[in-house]
Parts: sequence; structure tokens; C-alpha cells
Amino acid sequence: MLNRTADNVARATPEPLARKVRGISDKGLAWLFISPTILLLLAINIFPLFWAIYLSFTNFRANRPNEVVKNLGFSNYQRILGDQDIWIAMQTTAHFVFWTILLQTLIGFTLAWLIDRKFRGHAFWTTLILVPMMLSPAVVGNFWRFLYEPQIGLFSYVISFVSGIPPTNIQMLSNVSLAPWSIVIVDTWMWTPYVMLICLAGLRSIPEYIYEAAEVDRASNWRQFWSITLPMALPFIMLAVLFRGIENFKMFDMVNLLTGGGPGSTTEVASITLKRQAFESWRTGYSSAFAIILFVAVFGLANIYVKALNKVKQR
Amino acid sequence: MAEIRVQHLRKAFGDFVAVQDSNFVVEDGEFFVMLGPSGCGKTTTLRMIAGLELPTGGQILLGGDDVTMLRARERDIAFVFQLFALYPHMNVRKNIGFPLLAQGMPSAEIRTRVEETAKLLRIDHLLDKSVSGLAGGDRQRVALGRAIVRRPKCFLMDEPLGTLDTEFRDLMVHELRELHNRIRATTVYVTHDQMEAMSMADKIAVMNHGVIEQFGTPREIYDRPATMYVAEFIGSPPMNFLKFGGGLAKGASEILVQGAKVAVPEVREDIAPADMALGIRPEHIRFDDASKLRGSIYGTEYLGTTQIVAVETADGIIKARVPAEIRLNAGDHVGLALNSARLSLFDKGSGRAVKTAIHDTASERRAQHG
Amino acid sequence: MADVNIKTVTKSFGDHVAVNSLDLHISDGEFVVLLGPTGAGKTTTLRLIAGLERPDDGTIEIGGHDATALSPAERDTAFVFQQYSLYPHLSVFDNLAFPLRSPARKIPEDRIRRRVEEVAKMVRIDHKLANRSTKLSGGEMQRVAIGRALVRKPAIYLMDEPLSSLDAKLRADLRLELKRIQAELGATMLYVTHDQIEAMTMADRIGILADGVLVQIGTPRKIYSEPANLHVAARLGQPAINLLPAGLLPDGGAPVGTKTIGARTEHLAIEKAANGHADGVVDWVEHLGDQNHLHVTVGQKKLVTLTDPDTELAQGDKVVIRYRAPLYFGADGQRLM
Amino acid sequence: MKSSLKLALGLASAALASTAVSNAAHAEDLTLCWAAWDPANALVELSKDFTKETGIGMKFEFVPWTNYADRFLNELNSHGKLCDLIIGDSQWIGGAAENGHYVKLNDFFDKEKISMDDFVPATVVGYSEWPKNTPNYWALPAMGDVVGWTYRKDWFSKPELQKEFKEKYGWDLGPPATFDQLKQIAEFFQKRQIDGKTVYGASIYTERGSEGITMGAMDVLYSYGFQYENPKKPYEMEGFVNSEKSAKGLEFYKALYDCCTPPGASNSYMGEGVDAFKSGQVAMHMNFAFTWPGLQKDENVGGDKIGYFVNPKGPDGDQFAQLGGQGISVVSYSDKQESALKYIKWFANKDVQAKWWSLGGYSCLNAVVKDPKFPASQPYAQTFLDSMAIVKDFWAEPSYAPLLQASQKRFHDYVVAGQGSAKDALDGLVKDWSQVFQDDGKM
Amino acid sequence: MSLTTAHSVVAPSANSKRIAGAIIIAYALISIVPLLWIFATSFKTPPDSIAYPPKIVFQPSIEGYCNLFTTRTRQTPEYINSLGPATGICDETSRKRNMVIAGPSNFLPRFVNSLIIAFGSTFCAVFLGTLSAYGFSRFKVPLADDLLFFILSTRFMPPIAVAIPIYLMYRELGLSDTALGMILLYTAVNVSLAVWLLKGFIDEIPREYEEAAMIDGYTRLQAFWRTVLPQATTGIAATAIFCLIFAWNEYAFAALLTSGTAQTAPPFIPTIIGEGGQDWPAVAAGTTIFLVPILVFTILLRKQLLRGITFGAVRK
Repeated sequence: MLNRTADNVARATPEPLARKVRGISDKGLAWLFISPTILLLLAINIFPLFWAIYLSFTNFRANRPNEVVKNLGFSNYQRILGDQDIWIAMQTTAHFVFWTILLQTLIGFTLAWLIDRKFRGHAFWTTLILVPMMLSPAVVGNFWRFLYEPQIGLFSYVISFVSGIPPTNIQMLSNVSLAPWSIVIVDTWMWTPYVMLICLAGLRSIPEYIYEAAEVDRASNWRQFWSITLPMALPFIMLAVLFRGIENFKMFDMVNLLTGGGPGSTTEVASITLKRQAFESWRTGYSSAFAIILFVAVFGLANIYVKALNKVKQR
Repeated sequence: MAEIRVQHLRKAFGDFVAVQDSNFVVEDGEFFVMLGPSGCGKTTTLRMIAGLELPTGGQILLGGDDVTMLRARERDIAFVFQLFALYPHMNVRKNIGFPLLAQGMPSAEIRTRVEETAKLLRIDHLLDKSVSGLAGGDRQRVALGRAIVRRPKCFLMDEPLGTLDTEFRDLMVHELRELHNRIRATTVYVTHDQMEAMSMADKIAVMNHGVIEQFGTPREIYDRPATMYVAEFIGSPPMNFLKFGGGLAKGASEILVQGAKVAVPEVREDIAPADMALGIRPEHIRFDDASKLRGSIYGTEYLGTTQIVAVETADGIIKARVPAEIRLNAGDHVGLALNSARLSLFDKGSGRAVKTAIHDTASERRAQHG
Repeated sequence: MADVNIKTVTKSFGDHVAVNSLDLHISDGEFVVLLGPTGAGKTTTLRLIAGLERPDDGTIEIGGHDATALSPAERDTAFVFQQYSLYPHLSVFDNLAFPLRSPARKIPEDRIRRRVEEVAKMVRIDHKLANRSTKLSGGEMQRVAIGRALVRKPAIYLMDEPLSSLDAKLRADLRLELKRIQAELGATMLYVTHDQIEAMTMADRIGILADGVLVQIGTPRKIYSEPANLHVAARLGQPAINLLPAGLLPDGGAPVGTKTIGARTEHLAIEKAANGHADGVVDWVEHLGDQNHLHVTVGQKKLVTLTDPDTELAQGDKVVIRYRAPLYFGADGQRLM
Repeated sequence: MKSSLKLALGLASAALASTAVSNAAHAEDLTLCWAAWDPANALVELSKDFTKETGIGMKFEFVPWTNYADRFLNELNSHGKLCDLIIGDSQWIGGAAENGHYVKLNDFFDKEKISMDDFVPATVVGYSEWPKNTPNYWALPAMGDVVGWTYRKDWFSKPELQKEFKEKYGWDLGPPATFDQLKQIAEFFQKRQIDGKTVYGASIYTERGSEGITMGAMDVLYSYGFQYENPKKPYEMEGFVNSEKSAKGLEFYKALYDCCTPPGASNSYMGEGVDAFKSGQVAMHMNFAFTWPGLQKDENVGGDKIGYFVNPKGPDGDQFAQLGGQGISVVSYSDKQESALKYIKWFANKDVQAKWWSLGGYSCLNAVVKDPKFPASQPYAQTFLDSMAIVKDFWAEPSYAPLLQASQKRFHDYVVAGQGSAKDALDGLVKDWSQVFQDDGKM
Repeated sequence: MSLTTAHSVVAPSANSKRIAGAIIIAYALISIVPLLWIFATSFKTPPDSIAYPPKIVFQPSIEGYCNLFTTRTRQTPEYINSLGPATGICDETSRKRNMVIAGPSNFLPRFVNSLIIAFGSTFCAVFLGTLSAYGFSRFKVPLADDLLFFILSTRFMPPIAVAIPIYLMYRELGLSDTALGMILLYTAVNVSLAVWLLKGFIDEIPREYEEAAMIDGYTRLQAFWRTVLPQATTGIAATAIFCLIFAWNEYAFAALLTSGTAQTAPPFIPTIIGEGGQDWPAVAAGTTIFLVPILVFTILLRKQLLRGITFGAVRK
């Protein structure tokens, strides 16, 4: 039953057109598609990275273009690793990373766990909770300074209202022992939603039938939480911790605008130190060395962590 | 082990009635299969028996106890899920041991029980493997292990072979049935695959739209389908229907189909004139040039020992299963001889089977209609 | 339509040889089914013909021309995939029209419309042309997928287990339909499946693939009744062929060198033992409805045959079993003539 | 989804087009960079005359003091073309001259007959010259500035407070002459209820990020006897920077911070000081003189309520004040240097300088400040003149930034965060500064 | 049988839903308070903004918005009176405070910069990302895993560390403080994320679609365009939101590598000051305007956003 339309319309690809159809070879296309990205990254990431490595062995200062650049060998590295202040900054960073992650994970997981009940309107409220993480840490961090003002700030007022402590005693940004918490609070406020989302993804990845299985296996709610919910969401929680860990290790904008590292040097995290050395003191070579050290540190820690994560995932 | 008694069970989700007034009894040690297409209410029924779903009405008795409104964990049942529902973060040993752990059994005892169970299922060599790396059949065995390790009152299985490859499925069907023969646990098994049901069940309930259409042994259901629906659902190819008209009188044993007289099992009830259907299984058709019931060959499907022959008659295509040696060509005219003793008669309107002599032998084991 | 000639084609992925020196000729208008288990090289063969993979060795001729080096678009084949057959972002109509809208074809839209409607009727989906392709049932989707292949008149239709994701009833329906359409169009078709029923019921010729090698090719009857070796014999038949060691039962006619005897239902005569002698015992009679299996134990071996539903044999009956022209296999697994 | 992508593209291209248009329209505009503060806003107002005269439009890039140095040194170091004219801080002059950021103005001055002798000498040295005290000019003195104090005259003159103060301290409440007196007054007002509000003693500089606390602490340290280096041996700091007297001065500054500043004033510089004074929180307020015109005009604390005094004397009677203020320079990376020079020429004009003073700027032109009518022209004019007479400035070295970094950290760690002793802080400072000079090869 | 599982007994009870809902709503409301406060402050007068206790009820004013867009200078009443009648409502408001509007502020150009740079870099990152994600997903690229890991690892660097050599490079190339420079930089930072996210999305689209198209007579490029892209739109949208959020909010690079011409809003807004310290109503007004686009995007594209985040999470 060969009818004519079929013949006309659907004839084999006509010979002269065959060449047209051939197009670019797969290999050519692969490189065409990939190379712009690779080139861009080479230009904007890799080349500068190698330049920074080179600079880290010199005394180059970007604000002294006319000076002779001397090769210092490893002395920049020695100076950094022997500098008390740098170690204090690293400690401050670790402290900040630890507490923000702890709080964000605890609160974020709890929120996710509650949202997973799927109460009426949960989608709307979830979206609302997400809003802080969409915002610019710099712009919002700056505004938090206003909220923290001891005499006029809303935060101090509310805390004072609730606790009865006079607002002038709630000097979040001035008090040496409160200032670190002021950045922890803002970071937690901003990024708990992020951890919550990843945890939510983790909880949602647990199929309901697993709970049904546990139900028929006669597991109590408590046992279900500890034996099913938590271990199955663990890879996600660990992932959230990884992401937040890397981000907070790099943290600059929010801290810079909130406390600027003060009072004294109590909130001076590594990025702030680096910024001061690189763009205020203009010790370019020295700060390049510091940058490389930071990079290696994050990279190393992240790698170790990812290995642990993969182990958890492959159980 | 215990008997399961379901009475007037009903489940509605809003306006949608998933299960309507179901009644059946699964006797102690019986392998009971609920068969039907997806959405027929079989899984919902199973989940209500398990306590994963609470019924809208009716009663469920487990070993004589009313468990209707108890949660799953308060009933002593085991459930095998379609997707196995293994705990992916635990190894085989922990998966099987989990129900015992949840019960608070000491770990030494758990260990011995798990190992016993694993040996029974021949997966003892896999105990310390991660479940994610297991092949489908082994996962299935682990799921079974988790179910039997606790020695519950009954097993409930929700299409447990649905995700396995066809080749493997046949193997598992036999294995499951063998396992049942060994431990003789009351089992309720849900499937949409009639082959599984026929191979394993002691009793089958065929469900459709929340209603049990027929309840009985596999042979009853195959040989004496209670409705046209059941007749069509079971069998491959399914039962052929030829329409005929007019009423039937009690005692009649002949009908007129397409102008041909066809002998049928003696009718046991009076039927007012209506559209009727004659049901013939493909294997009950022979080619006989003498027959007045005629048609032409539409196509054949060669199956080796047998072949399926599609015959175009005045009333549509009829499929016959005949030995493969018979050579037929498309377009050949043939006469169809029917095995009178095995024919079913249906009221086309209601789909209900007409009571005839084929029902005699089994009248006391009559299926309950829902 | 055209014939396809595959000559000594080999394709490896790393260490794994997917297709090993394959020779296959598909005549114009022929329906060839490649049957084999997962990993036998069926799909790779299709992909080689379509041009989605390049052979390591050998040539592929389509319609008499060497197509080995051509891109998929130039080869003019049509392919129905096992899964993911429809573009989810397009309607049924647009899915069907997609092959015709190839920029290389330049077919006017009104002719595309006519052709699509025609094909839609052929695969009985014309009432759903405006639907989103994601809103169809499994059977409808597969019809559209087949329809999409049919809108063109390519040199060959390549089908990769197009029915495997459907349930048994639908599969049976579409099987018949596909065969009908192929016959109507006089289409050349290479169809790949692991389902022996599909192969037996549809094929003009069946090719049995194992580990990348074409073990045997021939008509279904030939393959069924004269399998080349044990592997082929075991692939076809339901219940599966009984493979019994020589000497288990009296096998007078067995040729020299017989190691294994293959016996299907038609190769066995089973009767209730009249006097003391018996070869085996009936295990059980399995009533599967349309089939009834008789399970018999002979020594250590189990034997399954089809039986009449009303057989007089019952569990525990002692039986006498005799061969009726069974299949004989040598030590190397090859069938002995 | 397609539509939202399109929307994004549309937005982006529309935005591109709009800026392209606006850039083209103002191709000839000059951009002047300065700090964001009152005088800068006054300069905007003043510059309208320049545009009227020459047709050259003016754009302004103002950055708060806390970002000022950061941002513009970054801009200069990146050889950016943002600023054609820059009013750069006094300490930058060394680096800017040596690294070629500024256009040298000697030839231009000669050509246009602008004489540095016409300007207040301290401002010429402070804002224009590099190396110091040589006739190499890199800027035209633009804004004279110096740290001084304002106080609440209305509170000081309340009879009941005067009486109470006299009883407590034995001398009449009035502008302090010494730092000890200043602290007594501050203590007296700290947490006192005045007109139903809690008030505090003094607002001082405590800012950490840029230069705040250094400016404030130095303002005190100079008068306590602090010296940057051995006058006989450059860059020898041991015993000068960290002398006992210096330590006393720093201890005083911390004591003042601890006892008498408003709550939360741990990061306070010019802006925060103004806010504290304007909102009636503090009795005294350390700040650069530039703030005075604005405060004088303020409806709440200005007019009769405000008084001014020169930075008090130290224990030994020394009296110095921290120099502020800037010169205006032409950026050497600018494409519009000619127009920029035109602006400087216009700005050096006597009439413009007079209007500059009247709008709120501090002219450095002798003709303006030496005018006999000048001291009476504003209530703060005399205090300004007196303060300008005693100025000292921070390092103007090319390495001023790391030097400042070190003092910011050392001072803030000690004064605000309370770490270690004053001596420790100054010892550390000597160490840090020595390192900087070593890196520079000057030690 | 999705219908039935939704009613499972393991589903949370009505009571637990109520409690969970109450806690979540409470958290959501509390966490949104700072934003409401920013919004409210933007409509306060400067005195109201620093009142104690903080004013919840106040007379709304547009002074903050006026101050945001203008530069003002304090002058004597005599001088102000000499200028002639006020032009416009902002002028009037200023004069009430003895201020004169000296000119426009730099907020608008900075906002426009933000738009250009954020959308421009997002477009580039998504464009490049889609191409290379497709490349990595479909072709055998030598050292693909290493390349992918390398692409991702560039995100481990603290921005300040990256900024040092970029600063020097841009200085040499004349890219300092240019929109092009910032677009390139943000594209480079975002493209690594884009490649990873999009590769995940594209991996999910079965190859069979393109293969079918290629067999049907399309070239690979046409097949990519006609079959892969339309199916990847959700993924592309999700990726675009991420890139946009990053570029829109980025502060460190913007603060270090731009000073005016190409400066974006984030480093600018914290520098909005009044006569003293920060002019909080103006800062709040700027913050509000700055936050609006991202809020609108969040609400419009929340589904893609959720998918993107969780997807990124699931993949790694």
C-alpha cells in the first residue's frame, strides 16, 4: 500500500541534501561547545592563579609599579605561618564557621523536618523563609548594623524588651564578647534557609514506603527518626555543611560591613586580614602567598570532607 | 499464623470510592491473591489489612481480633513492598534484623535469627553486603527475609515481582510458592499479572473498580468466570465472545450463534430476552470444516508447540489456540468447532455469567459477589 | 525501501566486544527480528545500522550503497527507541511531523499535515493529534513513536524493543498491528527484542544473537524445530525445552556423540505406567488456565511439558516416557543431524 | 520559561542602551572625587558656577570617609579613569607623587601665575608638597582641616550644672584647657539626665576600618609628647613612638573611651560623631573642623547652643592638633587633564575661594583667612585659625597605608578591645612600623 | 498508586501538621521582620528612623527616596531663599531641613550598572554553561572529569584571593572599573556552577531524543537546538536564577575591582551617608529598591529555584 503522498513527502533524503545534513563533526562540535568556557576559565581563573603563585614568591606591591621586584623564595610563606595575628584570624574564622554551621544545621534541619509535614500553605511559608538567602549579604549586612544599634536598633530593643536588660548594655557590635555572635546571628538568619532547603531535599528523597516498611516492622516514631530519617538525610546534611563551610570560610562581605573585623581584631576573619594586606597595605606578594595558603587549606579540607561524604553516601 | 476475615470493608478518598463493601476470608496458611488492573482497589485493600491505611467502614479481623482501626505497628503483620522498600543505608544484615531491633530483641538473638532466615532464603553469603549493590532477585529475597524473620501472623505482598525482568519473574514465582509451601504462612498477594496469580494462588479474588468480581480457586476462575470482566482479564489470549440474542429457558442446551446451532452446557436459570454473549477460551476451538460457524484466517502467531490463529468472523476476530503443525494461510476459510462442555454464557448487559451445568460441580464453593 | 547488508561488522566498547564480526542481510520488505538477552549486542547492531555508532571493522550497505561512513541523517533509516520515544515538549502532531520538518527536507507544511494525518490514522491516534505527548497512555505513546517512524519512507525501520514497556494485553494487540502495518507498507524492518513470543509471532526471519555473535538465522519454524545448538533451543518455547542427559530415558535413535537430548512437549509421549515399569513420577499438574504444565521428575531431573487441561494424570502417578524424534546435541552443544 | 529568558535579555539590552546614551551625552563632563561629607556637597553647589562659566559639566564621586582611602587609592593604583580631579588626603601625597598618580602642577602654576605663597604655609606643606619642604607641588590646597572640639554651650552655661561642677572639681565649667580638664568635664556629663535625656561625656574617634582611631589617638598623643621618629635620625622610633609619655597619652585615650563615650561607640568616626552631637547625646565632640559649618547651622544644636575649642594641652603643656584637609590634584590617568586644570585655575580664584568659605568649605587662601573680617565671619573661624597653627600630620610616606594599618590595629586592640597595655600597643607599633620601613629599604 | 499513599497512616497527623505549621509560620514571620523593617524605614523621616523606642507607627514620608536619588547641601535660610521657588517635592522636603539639592546622587547609575552586569553575566554564563554542559554530557571529552573538577574548584577560592591577580590583570588590560570586566569575571565565576548544574539537567535528558532527531535528518547542532534545549528550559531557568542571584548580590569583587563607572549597587548602598553617619531612610530606600528585583524573581521562579538547589545538592 504505497501511496503517493508518502512517496513524495517521505522519500529518502535526496542525495544533494545529504551533505547539508552532515553538519559539524561530533568532535568539532564538542570542542566548539566546550572551548569558550575553558578559555574563559583559563583567562580569568587559571592564568591569574598562576600569576598569584608567582607573585607569592616576590615582594611585589601593586601600588609601586616602578619598584624592582625581588624574588623572596619562601619567605612570604614563612612570615605568614609565623605570624601570630594570622593564626588568630584563622582561629576566628574557624570559630565563626563552626558556630554558624552548627546553628544552621540544627535550625535548618528542624525547619525542614517541620515543613515536611506538608501542612496547609507550606509552600508559601517555605518561599517566605527562603527570602533572606536571596539577598545580598553586603546590603543586608549593612542594614543589620542599624538593627544592632544599642540605642535605636530594633534588635537591641526587642532583646531588651524581652530580657529587661537596658538596650544600652546590648552592644552587639562594640562588645568584644558579643561581636562574634552578632555575625553568627546574621549569617544564621541568612543561610539557615539554604541548609533547610537541602535538608528538605534530603527528607523528601526518603520515599514514604520506607516509613511504611518501618511501620510494619513495628518501629516507634523515635526509632524511625533515628534509624531512618536521620541516617537517610545525612548525606544531604553533610552536603549542606560542606557548602556552608566553604562559603563561610571565604566569608568577607557580611563581616566586612557588619563589624569590619572589630572591635579590635575580635571578628577579623581570614578574608578581612587578606583584604587589608592586599588592598589596603598593598603587600601584593605577601597577600598572594596568604591567598594560596587559604586556597590550599579550603581545597584540602573540602577534599577530605568530600571523601567522608562519599563514604556515607555509599553505605 | 492466623486467618484474615474482611467484612464489609470500604474505603473512600473524598468522592472516589476505592473499595466497596469487600468481604472475604483468607484461611490460615492460605496463599491468597488479589488480582486486578491498576486502580481497582486491590492495593488499597491490602494496605487496609496491613494498617497502612485506615478504612472508611467495615471490619478487619486478624486471627479473630478486631484490628480495623489499629496502626500497622500495632498489628502483627509483615508487608513486602512493590519497590522492596529496603533501607538503603543499612546492609543486608541490618535490613533483615531491623524488625527485631525495633522490637528491642537482644543483639545476639537478632544475629542468630537473621542468619537462620538468610539461610532459608539462600542469601547468607550476602549478609554484609550493601543492599544498593544487590541484583533485583536478591533484593527481593532480602525484602522477604525482613518479612519472615519476625514470624508475623500473616504476610502481605504488594506486587513484589512487578519490577523484575520477565525471565527472572518466572523464577521468583516458583521460589515464592516453594517458600510458601515450606512455611505455610497466611499470605495476601496483590498483582495485576494473571500468570503470577494462576501459578501461585490457592485462592484468587479478581477485583475491578473497587469490587471483588469473583472469589475462588484459580481453576474456578479460569473455567467458570463469574463475569465477562473476569473472563477477559484471565487468559492469554483472553476469552472470545460471540454475541447472540434472545432469552434462555432453564434446561436449554443449544443456542443460535451467527445462524449456527451451538451446543452449550445446560442452562440452569431462566433468562429474559436480552443481548447475550457466548464465551469460548481459545484452546476450546478446533477447526472443523463441517462446522457452520465460519470465518476466514486473519493472521497467525506461531508459538512453537502451538499457534494462535486469529479468525475473522461476522462478529469480529476470534482467536483460537491450535497445534503448530496445522498449516494455515491468511484468507483461508475455516469452520470453527467449539468444545461445548467448556462454554460460558453471559448476560451482555450486566456481564454476569448465566448459571449452567458447568457450575454444578462447584456450586457449594461458590464465590461471594461484592 | 531497500535492503541492508551488514558485512563482518565488529564493534567493541573498551574490552567488551558488543558485536563480533556480524554478517546479516535483510532483504527489501523483510521483517527480521533479532532475539537475544540483554547485552547480546542487539541494540548495538541497530545503532550501527542507524549510524549512531561507528563500526570498528566491516561495512554496512543500505540500498546497495556503502553507508559505513555516513552520518545518521544521511543514512535514511527510521528508529523506534525502547523508551523516551516522544519529545515531551511537543504535541502528538508535532512529534509526528518532526522528522518531516528536518531543515534538509524542506517539505511544505500542508504536505506535512496531510502525511501526518494519514499516518495518525494508520496507527489509530488521529483523535489525539492535538494532545500533549506527555498526556498519553503507554500504548498511545508507543503508537505515536511507531507513527513517527512511519511518516517517512526510509530505507529501513529499526525498532528497539518498542513494546517492552507495555503490559501484556497491549503488547499482544500492538504485535498484531505492527505486523499488519509492515505487511501493508512492504517495509523493510529490523526489530530487536528479548521476548521470544514477539520474535516468533512477527518475524519473517529470526536471528538469534548471543554475546555479539549471530548464532542462527532463519524462519521461526526453522529456528524452533531445528535449532543450531543448545543456546538457540533454550531461547524458544514455553515451557522451555527440557534438556536431558543422554541415557536418562531410552533413546534408541540417538546419533553417535549425543550428549544432551532436547525434548519439547511434542517430542515426548507420556503415559500412565501400566505395569511395574515407570520412568518418572508426576510432581504436579499446574493449571495456568490457557496452559497446563505437567511437571514430572525423572531421576534427578525435572521435566515440564504442556498437557491437556483435562489430563487424567495426577500428582504421584507413575509414568512411562518415550521420545518422539527429539533434538540431539553433541558435547559442544551443537545439534546433531 | 522562554518568556522569562526573553524578559531578562530585553532588560539587559535596554539597560545597555540607556547607559550608552547617557555616556555619550556627557562625554565632556569632569568627574571630581572626594569624600562624602558636607564640604563636598557645598563644592557641588559651588561648582555650578564653574559649569556656568565654562560649559564643562561636573560629576562627583563621593565616598564616605571610612571607604575613602580604600576606594580611591584602589582606583589610583588600578590606573582607573574614573576621577579626573581628586581631592586626595594629605597622607597620600608621597605615594601619589612617587607612583605617578598625580600630575605635577609646578609648570601649570607658573603659567597661570598661581603662587603657593598665597596659601597658608601649613596647608602648602601638608597638602601640596612632596618631598616635604621642597617646591614640588602635586596639588592645590583645597580644604583646610584640623581636629578640634565642639561643646554644648547651652549645657555648660546651665547655672545648676556650673554650681555642681565647681563644687566637684574646684574650677569653673567651661572649655577645657588641658586633657585632664576635658576628662573631668566628660565624666561630669556622663550618663547625666539633661532635659529628660541621658547624655554622655564626649564623642571621640574609635573607628577601626580606615583611619579613625589613629586620628583620634594621635590628636591626644602629640600633646602628650609622642614623636614619630628621632628628630636627628629619621626612622628611629624606639623611645619616641613608644616613650613613656606616649604610653600615658594612649592610656588617657583609653580611659576617655572607657569612661565617657556613648554606648556602642566602638567604631565611630566623623559621621558617627556628628550624629552623636546632633542628636544631643554628647557634651563634647572631637571632630575635624569641616563639621562645624553644618553643626552651626543645625536647627537643634547649632546657633547659640554650640561652642568650639582648640585641642587642649597635654600634661607638659604641649599643644598640637591632628591635621586634616586635602589638596586638589589632577589624576594622571585622566583623558581630560586640560579641563581639569581649568577647574583648578578657576578654583584658585579669590572670589571663588571666598564663596567656598561662605558655603561651608575651608579656604586655604591667605586672602580669605587673613582678611581682618575673617575671625568674626563665623563663630568657629577663630578656633579654626588657632588650630591650624598647631597642626601635626601622620606619616605622609608612600607606605602610609601599611603604617596606618598597623596603628589602627594596635590602637583599636588596646583602646576598644582592651587587649594588653598601652606600652605593649606602642611597642608593637614600633615593631610593625619598623617592618614597613625595612620592607621599603629605608631602615 | 499515588492516590492511596497520600493517605497512609505514616502521613503526619492533622495535629502534628498544625503544630509544625505554627512553628514554621512563626519562624517565617520573625525572619522576615528585618526586611519589613527595611521597608518601613525607607518611608520614615531621618528623625523617625533613629527614634527610641523604634517607631512602628509613623507618618510615611518619601524623604528617604528623595535623599537616595539626590545630593544635598546644608545652607543658611538666606542662601536658600535666594535660590527661587522649590522645584518638585524632593526639593521642598530638603528645604524644610535647610538643605538644597545640589544634584543627582550616583544611585541610579549604580543600579543600572547592577542590571547590566548581573543580566549580562547571567546570560553569558548560562549560554556558555549550556554549551559546555552539553559537550561534557554527550561527548567523550579527554580528561572530562579533571576538567569538570577543575571548573568547580575555582569556586573554592576566597574572592579576595582571586581578586588580587585579576586586579593586576585588569589594570594591564584597561578592564578596571568597566562593565565588560565585571561581566567577564562574574561569567567566569558563574560558569563553573552553570556547567555543573546544567550537566546534571542535560544528563537527565535521554540521548535518544537527539539520536532520533539525527536519524530523522537533523544535524547534531539542529538536534541540540530542537530537542535538547526545549527540554532543558527548567534547568536553564534554575541555573539562570542562581547566576543572577550571585551576580546581583556580589560585593567583594565589585568593591575591589570597581570604583565608579562600573560599580554595582551592593558596594554603593552601604556608602550612602547623610550629614553624619548613614542616612538610614535613604539606605533603606536603596536597599528596598535593590531587593525588589530579586524578590520578584524568587517569587516568580520559586519552583525552578527549589529544583535547582536541591538538584545541585543531589548531584554532587
